[in-house]
Amino acid sequence: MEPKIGVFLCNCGGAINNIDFDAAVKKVAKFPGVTCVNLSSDLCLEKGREKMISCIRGENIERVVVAACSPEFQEHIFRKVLEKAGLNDHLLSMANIREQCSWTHDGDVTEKAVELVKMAVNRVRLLQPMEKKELPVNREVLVVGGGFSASNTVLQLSRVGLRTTLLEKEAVLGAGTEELESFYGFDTGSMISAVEVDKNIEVLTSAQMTEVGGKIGDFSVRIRQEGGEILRKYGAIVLATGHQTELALDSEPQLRAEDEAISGLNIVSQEQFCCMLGNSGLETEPKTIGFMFDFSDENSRFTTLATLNNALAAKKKWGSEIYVFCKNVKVDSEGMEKLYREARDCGVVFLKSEAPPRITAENGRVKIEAKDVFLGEDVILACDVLVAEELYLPAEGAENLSSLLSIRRDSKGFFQDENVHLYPVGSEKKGIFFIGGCRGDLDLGRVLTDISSVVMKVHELLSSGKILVELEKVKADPQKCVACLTCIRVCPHGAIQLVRVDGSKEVAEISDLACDACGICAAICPAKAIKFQGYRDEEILAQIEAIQEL
Amino acid sequence: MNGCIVAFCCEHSAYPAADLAGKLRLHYPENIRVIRVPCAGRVDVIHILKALEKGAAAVLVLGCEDGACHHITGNTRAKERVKYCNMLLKEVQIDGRPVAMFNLSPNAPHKFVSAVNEITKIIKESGR
Amino acid sequence: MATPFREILKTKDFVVTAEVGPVKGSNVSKAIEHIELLKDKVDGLNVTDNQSSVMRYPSLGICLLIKEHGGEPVFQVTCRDRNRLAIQADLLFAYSRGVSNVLCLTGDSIDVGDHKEAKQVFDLDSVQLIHLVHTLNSGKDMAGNELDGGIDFCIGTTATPSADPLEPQLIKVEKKLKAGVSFIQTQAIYELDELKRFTEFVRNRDEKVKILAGIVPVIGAKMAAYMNENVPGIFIPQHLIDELAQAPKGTGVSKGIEIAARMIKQIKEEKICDGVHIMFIGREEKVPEILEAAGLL
Amino acid sequence: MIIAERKPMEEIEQAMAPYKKVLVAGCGTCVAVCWAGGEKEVEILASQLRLARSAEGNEIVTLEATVERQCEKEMVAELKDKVAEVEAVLSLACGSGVQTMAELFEDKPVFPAVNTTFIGMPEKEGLWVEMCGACGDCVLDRTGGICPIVRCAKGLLNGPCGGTRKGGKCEIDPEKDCAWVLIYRRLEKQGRLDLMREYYSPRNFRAVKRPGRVQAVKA
Repeated sequence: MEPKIGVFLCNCGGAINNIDFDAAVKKVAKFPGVTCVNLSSDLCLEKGREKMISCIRGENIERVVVAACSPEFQEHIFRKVLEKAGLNDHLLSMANIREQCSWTHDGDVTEKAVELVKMAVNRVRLLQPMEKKELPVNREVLVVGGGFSASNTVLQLSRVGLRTTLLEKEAVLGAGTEELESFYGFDTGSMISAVEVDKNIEVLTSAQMTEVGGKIGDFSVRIRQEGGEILRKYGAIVLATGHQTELALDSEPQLRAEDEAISGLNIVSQEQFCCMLGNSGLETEPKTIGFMFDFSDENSRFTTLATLNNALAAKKKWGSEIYVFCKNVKVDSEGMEKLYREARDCGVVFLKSEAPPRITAENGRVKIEAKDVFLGEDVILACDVLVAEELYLPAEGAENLSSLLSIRRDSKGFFQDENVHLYPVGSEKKGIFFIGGCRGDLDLGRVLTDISSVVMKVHELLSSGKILVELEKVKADPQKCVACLTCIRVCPHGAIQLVRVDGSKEVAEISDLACDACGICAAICPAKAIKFQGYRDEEILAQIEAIQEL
Repeated sequence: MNGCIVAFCCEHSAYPAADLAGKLRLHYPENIRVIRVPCAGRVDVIHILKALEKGAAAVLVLGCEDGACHHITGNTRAKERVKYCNMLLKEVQIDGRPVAMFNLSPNAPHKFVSAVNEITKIIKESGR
Repeated sequence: MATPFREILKTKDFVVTAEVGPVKGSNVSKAIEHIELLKDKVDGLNVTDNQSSVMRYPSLGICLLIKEHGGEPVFQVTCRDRNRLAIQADLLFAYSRGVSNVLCLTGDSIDVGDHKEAKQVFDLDSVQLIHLVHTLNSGKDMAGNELDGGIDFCIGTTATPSADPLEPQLIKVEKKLKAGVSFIQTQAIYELDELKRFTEFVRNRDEKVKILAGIVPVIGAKMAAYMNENVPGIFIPQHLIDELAQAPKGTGVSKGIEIAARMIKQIKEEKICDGVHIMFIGREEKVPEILEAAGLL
Repeated sequence: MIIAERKPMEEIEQAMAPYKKVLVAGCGTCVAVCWAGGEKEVEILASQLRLARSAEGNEIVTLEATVERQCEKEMVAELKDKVAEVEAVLSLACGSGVQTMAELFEDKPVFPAVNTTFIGMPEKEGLWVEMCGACGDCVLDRTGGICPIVRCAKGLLNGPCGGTRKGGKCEIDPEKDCAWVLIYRRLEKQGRLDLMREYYSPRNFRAVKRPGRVQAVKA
């Protein structure tokens, strides 16, 4: 039996002036199934909505079409109206007669408006009610990694009352944070001890994930620790596995020193130089020090910061002569300009050159030659220590982690495909997040803000212990599914799994929690088994049917 | 529906771009009918073929820019399907050019207008 | 009448064989020319069997012509075109007309030839073919029936010393040696150290078998690139291609001959293997020049 | 599973030329899984056919149906009324489905719309490769689970042939791996290279007396 359809037209308080609404109302009234057509000028206001609710109740209308402004603008408001009127809020279809009809064409557009309404009516006639339900989710969070970002995340998560597990591959926490300690005065020691003592945080060291299954709110993770394997359940997973650095010397051919004696010389990384600064028992304090950056890696913000800090520290401690070779100094983040001026004031010499300097050995000291841009000739400098440029690479475990979680990586191998919708911390799988070095983001300031955004996101998802979803919005019909696995391979959000139904038959099952309602699976299913409520084939083809003549 | 263009517009990019075109009162030919889809990846080959059967002069699939798809692979899938449709039409000696895909972002109403104008030019050229 | 190939293998320390390619048609005059030219200059004349799966005058026909003209033919049999009945029948016929040397090959696949839609047989493969000839030599056919009038073929086969990866090929060579062969004519050789490794491999498994290095002169760099790409089992190294590229225009053929002769001389002097098998299909008339340049005439 | 590929459109159009009303029948099992003849492909083919014919001004009416398996008489029988209404049937099933349909409805011409290619598996989404030639005399135990009969271009039992390309690729197609190189690598990894060193006598090509019949024990 045809459902009763109510059409509500709105002339947006006169803003839609090139539609003859009277003629439109007459035409719309003739569409099959339409029992009442109302014209109003303020549907989005309180008054207009009250009238709508009373009309829906009065005429006991079963489907609603609203022909007004763009659904992007008002759809959620009209859904609430339906709910108030006691109607399932999915049974609404909108016709955009304002932005996409009246405002973009001059002259009378009544006919187009009527046809847009007819399209909406055809679609609403087929819509089915959708049940909403709150599904329980596991409130525990797994944080992978043991460095600065990971520890801070677990601390802040525990502060908002979420239990977390910190998984660290090495035997001890806080590896690789010495550099931060000396530069930013972070007391990493106390941070690590705070983590260990916090009752909300369970620390698992020299432990690794071997298998990850399930979906947001119900991840099942198999963890291997000293021979034993345990299976744990988590609501969300945060990856903070950091990065690794490699001296740009060995990998960059043009930076390679001409003769082989270079290996014996004093060429160090920023971190090693930091330790040299820290240890007081150094036999000979280096008299002249060379720094290098911005040759092999364009966004060298992190290395610039490290160089400026190290140079200043070395100047104060040993008063040695310091020369910095660089293409240019990028001071675009907080406090860098001040540091740069301070370094120049106390005598650090900055030499700008286009091509990377040639490095050779000269009786036990490092000889650097570079063509200075301003002087226009070669500058040759022999120094005791050279702090070479470093390349930032993903941590070694990144490869197997990405296959474990079947998550894509960007062209350089860092997590989080270069997709703007995933910034700043999301991944294409709901419930899996990344922060810090593993995302190729090395700027400490940004890492701190990311940590708080991850905490906020996880809190929003899991703290209430349940997530409201529309049940079976996208469903694979077990009778029709031939388990060809195409949808499982195609789903960008990994929301589909193969499940056993009544004992023997295996079919695809789409998880309401993990599904992001894109419909790619519904389009590609060869057996047409997947139905996407609101955008089923019938509902799309019905809109095409409605397009008569022009 | 002779001479009409059916445009499948992705909720994340093309539909808001069309709305913005309206808000800025940018004008484009009237014979276009927009069908809102959650992602360009939802548009299936059968939808495009049925639209052509109904007499549509052209079918536009409008999705996010490459690499900026809200659902990661939606726009690339849509591009593959449009190419597949062109091949299916070429197989039966029908000009496939009126079935086309354009990429745009939500803040690019001019791209929406230029897509509609370009497809109108293609319709004239292919004489449908 | 030429001395039987089997005897030559026993007595001569450097055996030389060449190859005659039948034409696509029934005019055998050219073949006869080549036979007359080469029959006294080489110890054995191979006749290809639909080489590169291109339909031509049958190998057996040319072998009989060689016999008539007093040469020593080597009958090449591939498994692509005939099933086990036809092969056994051909072998009986060949032996009864005095052809007593057979080269057992798997044969190129139909796809590289000029009848690309034909059904390929491959009822047997080269190793099974060797076993088949031994069975016939013992007086029985493949189904175990007694033969009325047996045969006694001198059996040879091929190998690809420059294959990459090499180990699977060596396993196949081992199978062929276990089946029992008197001589091996290898695919085209361009790196002599590959040949050395191959000969050493064969010698520790079977001292008696004679190894003849396959020599295919390359006439020009473009030809070399073409052969690398399209001719199965050919791997011409880059340094040879560069050498050919430097040869001035028009001297490609003589450059090819010069390189071939140089290799043959080196093989002979360093006694790397027991002889050479010169394959210059389409330019058989140039073979004497190579022999001369290599000091074999 | 059985892999098939849709026939070129010219062939299908030619076959359907004399008819005004046809049934386009799909199969819901193997050909659906390999995107050749499932319900989705039935819709697309029917629509393509209607578009082609209306462009020529010679309209065609198409009925569409997809049964679970077209190689089962009982399932194909469900299409009885639809077949009665049409002049011909265009079947997207594999060869055995088309013949079941033809056997059941002998009064109506039945045309195949796909070419059945081989028994295979998906290498990745959308790409299927041949794995088994249904030769009736399986040798997989001797080759580390890689079938030389169909995956070696010449079906050799004592491979490889002399023509393998650099890197262990097949003589006829540089994209395809030489089956015997794959077998060598796997047996070597398992330490069972003696299997490859063993001599295998000529195969029994009549293991299945074509056309084959398998009679199950009447339990």
